[in-house]
Amino acid sequence: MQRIGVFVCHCGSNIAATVDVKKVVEMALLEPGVVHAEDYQYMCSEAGQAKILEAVKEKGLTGIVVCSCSPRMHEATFRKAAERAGVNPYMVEIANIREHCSWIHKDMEEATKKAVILARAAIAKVNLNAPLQPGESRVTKRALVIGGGIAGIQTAIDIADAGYEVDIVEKTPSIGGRMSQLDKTFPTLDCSACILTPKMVEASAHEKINIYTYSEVEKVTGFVGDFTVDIRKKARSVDMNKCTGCGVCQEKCPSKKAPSEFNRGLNTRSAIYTPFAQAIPNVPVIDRDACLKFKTGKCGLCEKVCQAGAIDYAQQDEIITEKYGAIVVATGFDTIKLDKYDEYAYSQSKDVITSLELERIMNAAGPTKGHLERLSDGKAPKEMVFIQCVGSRCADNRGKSYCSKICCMYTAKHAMLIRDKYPDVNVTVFYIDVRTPGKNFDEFYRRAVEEYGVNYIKGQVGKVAPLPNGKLLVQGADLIDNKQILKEADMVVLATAIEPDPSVRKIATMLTASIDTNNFLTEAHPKLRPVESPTAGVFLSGVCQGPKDIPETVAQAGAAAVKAIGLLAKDKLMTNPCTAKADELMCNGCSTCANVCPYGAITYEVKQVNDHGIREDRRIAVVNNALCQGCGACTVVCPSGAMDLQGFSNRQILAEVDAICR
Amino acid sequence: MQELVNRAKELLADGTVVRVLGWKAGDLPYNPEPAYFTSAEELDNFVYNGFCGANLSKYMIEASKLEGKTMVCLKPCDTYSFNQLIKEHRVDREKAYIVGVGCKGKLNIDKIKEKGIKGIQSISGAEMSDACDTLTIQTLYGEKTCSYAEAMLERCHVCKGKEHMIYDEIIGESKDTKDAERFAEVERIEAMSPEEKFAFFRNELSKCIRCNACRNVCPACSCRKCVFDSTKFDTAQKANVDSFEEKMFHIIRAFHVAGRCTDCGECSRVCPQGIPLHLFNRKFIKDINEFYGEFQAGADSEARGPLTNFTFEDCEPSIVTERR
Amino acid sequence: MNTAKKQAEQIKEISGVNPLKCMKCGKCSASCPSYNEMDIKPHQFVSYVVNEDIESLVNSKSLWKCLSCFACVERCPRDVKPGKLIDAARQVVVRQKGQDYLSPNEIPELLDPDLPQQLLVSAFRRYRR
Amino acid sequence: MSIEKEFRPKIVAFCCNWCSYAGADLAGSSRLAYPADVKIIRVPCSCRVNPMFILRAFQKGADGVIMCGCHPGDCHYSTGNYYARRRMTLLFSMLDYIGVENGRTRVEWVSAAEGVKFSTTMNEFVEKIHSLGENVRLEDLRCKN
Repeated sequence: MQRIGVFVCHCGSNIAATVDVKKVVEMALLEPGVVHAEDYQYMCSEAGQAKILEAVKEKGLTGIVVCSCSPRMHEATFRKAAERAGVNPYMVEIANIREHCSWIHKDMEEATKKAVILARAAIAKVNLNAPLQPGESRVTKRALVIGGGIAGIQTAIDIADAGYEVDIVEKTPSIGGRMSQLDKTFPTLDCSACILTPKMVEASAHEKINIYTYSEVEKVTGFVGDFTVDIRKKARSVDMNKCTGCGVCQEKCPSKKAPSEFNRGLNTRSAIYTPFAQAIPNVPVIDRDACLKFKTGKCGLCEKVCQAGAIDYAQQDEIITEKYGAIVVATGFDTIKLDKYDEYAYSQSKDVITSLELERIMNAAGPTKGHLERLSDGKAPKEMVFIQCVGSRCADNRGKSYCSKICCMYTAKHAMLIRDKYPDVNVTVFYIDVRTPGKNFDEFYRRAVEEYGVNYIKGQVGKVAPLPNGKLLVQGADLIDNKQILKEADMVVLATAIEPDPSVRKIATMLTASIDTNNFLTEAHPKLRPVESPTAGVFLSGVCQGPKDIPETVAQAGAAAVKAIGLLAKDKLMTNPCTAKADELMCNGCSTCANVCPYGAITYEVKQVNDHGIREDRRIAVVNNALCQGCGACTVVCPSGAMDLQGFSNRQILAEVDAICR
Repeated sequence: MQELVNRAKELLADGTVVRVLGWKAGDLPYNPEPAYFTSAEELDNFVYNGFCGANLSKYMIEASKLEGKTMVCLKPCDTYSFNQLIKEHRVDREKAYIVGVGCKGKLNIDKIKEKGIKGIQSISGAEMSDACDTLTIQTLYGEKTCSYAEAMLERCHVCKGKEHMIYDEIIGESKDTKDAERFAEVERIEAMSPEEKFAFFRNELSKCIRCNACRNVCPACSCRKCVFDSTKFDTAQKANVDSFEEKMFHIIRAFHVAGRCTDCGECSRVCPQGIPLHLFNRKFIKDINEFYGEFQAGADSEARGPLTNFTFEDCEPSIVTERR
Repeated sequence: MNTAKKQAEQIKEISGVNPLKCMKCGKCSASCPSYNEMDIKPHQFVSYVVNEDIESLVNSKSLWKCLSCFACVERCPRDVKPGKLIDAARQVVVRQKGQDYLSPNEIPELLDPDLPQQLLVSAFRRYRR
Repeated sequence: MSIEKEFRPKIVAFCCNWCSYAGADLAGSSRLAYPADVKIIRVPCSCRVNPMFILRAFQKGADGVIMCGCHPGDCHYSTGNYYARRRMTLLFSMLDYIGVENGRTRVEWVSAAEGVKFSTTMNEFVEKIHSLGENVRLEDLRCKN
């Protein structure tokens, strides 16, 4: 029989205001095995934990039940306290009487009743708990960063600077990401390329960083400290070692009709291309869908002009398998498709553009060489209208429910840059709210209004209609003046909502990292563990976790790096002892459990067993504790119940069921 | 049958096998029982006729542990069970010499008795060499006749086919006996109202005496220790004390063999209370076929069972409500 | 419950709209073809319902200036749909008058949700004397 | 004088640790109320839920059992909920077949971010159980006190 101590937390008034904690203590004392019960203001505090130590000492407790907040919050705290008191940490169970009780129920009597039942279930479980010892597993001292944008680059540099090997996997031909497409950055207006390229160079030159561009993660197996990853290096058709980056092939390439991804399709590129001039690596790839050689078999011009002999049409995709201790996801974002927003005429007029397209237009290396002009006729615009929140903050199924966060600031930036460079252009911004939290952010926005004379109108635009004269009729409302506004504009810029890059879904599935309804990766805790995924060993960097601007992205990238370094610095990891275990005498050796194990943790051995005097050789399931993650899939398919999960055994769960239904 | 006995003697003589697993005559004309034979003399008691319904594949679990090979007689439907046991590493293919025996449908003595035929002394017309059309029964009250088909086990009316799924050689002729729809009875129950269903099963299951015959005969229920005898689930008990336990036992029994049950029908055959236990197994089979595609357990010894498999597009559990 | 509150609840129920979802973006007013004819603008409708000032709403010109073109319903990013609120307000007015050819009591408050509200309003208009 | 006792259903919810339990926590921290009749049992994964647990709950007098797991494709253990989905489909179908009202069992996929869904699901489920009334068909009468 266990000697169980029950500790009921008030959590200030969080629990005590709706749950009669004294009553819970009183009722707990009636349960079998309970030799001690008390309540305290804050069990998680130093003084609260001391209560546990004291009670263990005085009453010789073998099991501990803490009635408090979610085990996801403080289970680890109380396990450590138990350990300090000399009780096996796995002899602790938490009854969640805050999130699952006091916070959702208003009636004191009802909530107290429920808290008593939850405590009872935890006590029933602890009665059947057994001490467990964690095992150890090794840590591969190498990190993988998925995505080579500013987030991925910064994370990789920070991890590499700490002395660990880092691989970056980037699906496009160059690292740089979205930031390389930007012209200037807020709120300082410095040139994006000028601050990004040195980082790109630093990453590529770093002896600890290895970059796989034009590559994708294909398969991930293993677990924290010991991931095995297959990386598909897509055929570049150019030998990375031979190419000198002279660019002659791109000049001579006769197929120049492919839309430029880098310029958001606003102009075209050659079939053999580097996305932009400062690309790293400065080695082109052949777009096999656009290349005449691949499409028709004729041409081969690039091979002829390449003095280095780097062109290799026969190149195949290559799969590289590598082991990693930590994985950082930095897959970034894209803008949403606007096909559901017909009212803004994006598909009808070339002069309705997204903000990211405007970045390319404003950029000296862009499709218009940095001249602000209408894409329809090349004329300089006189009236420009910016529309905010296109697809953001939508409760309908057309857009995204969240605020994209960066649009208010970049629109102020665009407006300011245009007014600065082209003072005769009128700029009108239709906004719902202007959101500028951040250092020097509101000052920046106010400068756009006060110094640059940008016309901000509170009110969303209802419709943009192309006019026969080539202009765009913008129909909006000014909610302050209570007027409807009809404005003829030359160009309309849509602050299009951003969404996680679509590739993230596949990656999240491979990593078994959870994802929310908007495809943003979920963090382990929204406040306290914002850069960790709930999946151990997987960290989040940049917009894949939620909308962010550059400074935030860089800060989070560094934080993710620190978390990864913290993991890589360990020589061994303690493994979860809540693993499956087969009862040798009951195991049929039928292999059913091995069929459903996602980790290949179950193997079979022929063992001699002594089954109540009958000695015979039997085929028996053996669980590898380093591989087993404790999901329990095997336990349910096992017909005899030989396979059981330590910490969540059949009898423990049944005891909880019984306690709840009692 | 003589061919079978002769072959068994040969195999014993040339040392291919050290024992034969078949049937020997019982104390009544209609209750032959499974038996091992290790010599030519013993084989004189060997029988194989219409009453040899017992599925011998489960005996091979123990036989696999013995020295030397065992010749085992398997009817077509028994071979499914044998394949399933190979898949689960419960029998050793190398330890078995499988003689696929022909089958003209197996008989249910209760059906004969239901016709008011009593005081049975001998029955003819059920040997493998017979046409198996009509049974001639000598009773204390004179000679009676009975149609063979009418006396067949339920499972033979919905026979999976007379092809052996695994064998070393085949002896004897088979005859197609399928003349009914396998799922007709399940469908009839599905169409009932919840109250009728409940009443139907309560009535059937209330007969259960928890003798465990269904479990012990089932070639899929081959656990060394059954969950119902184990302390791991707090379920160890012998008799049903409450109607709940009958349901619990039979649902879990059927669930544990779901996707592994070959529908051999042994459970219903041996139930002393005549409970149509196959209706549970067949419901699972029907659902599996409908939800996850046709699956016949034991058709081979490799394929993954439906409950240890999945597709991304599987139906949601709410389908149970939706299709009503 | 006072009359104003009751009416506000009634409007919410008939329209199936939760006015608290409004983020005051004004896209409704920006889309409205009758905007200049209206004394209470479409985006203001929402706050009149929230503030339970149904009196002013039903006495406004706007109530009968709305064309039920549903541009605001289509484009509202928050599913607030001022057009439906206006329609609901009209129904409330019509029911209050109590002297219609078609007695409002014969009509349940919640009709077939697929039935366009404007159909109902036109029915009231047509059969009213 | 006898007062009709108000029916307070006993409802057991099995929640996987990674998604649904976290979703329930979020419902809690967002103060999204649902009836106190629901009691949650934490399991590592929906695939840990043995049909035996569900029958046992009914045996001991539960009026409804709901299992929540990560959305298919998002299982922390990558495949657990797919197996659980098949298992529960078959079990629920069997319970329906023997005449147990099929509203008493339910599976819902609730992610860690879906506190609202958790709460609405539980509210719906409790309401459904109220409409079905007490579980008399699967209860073990000896467990009645």
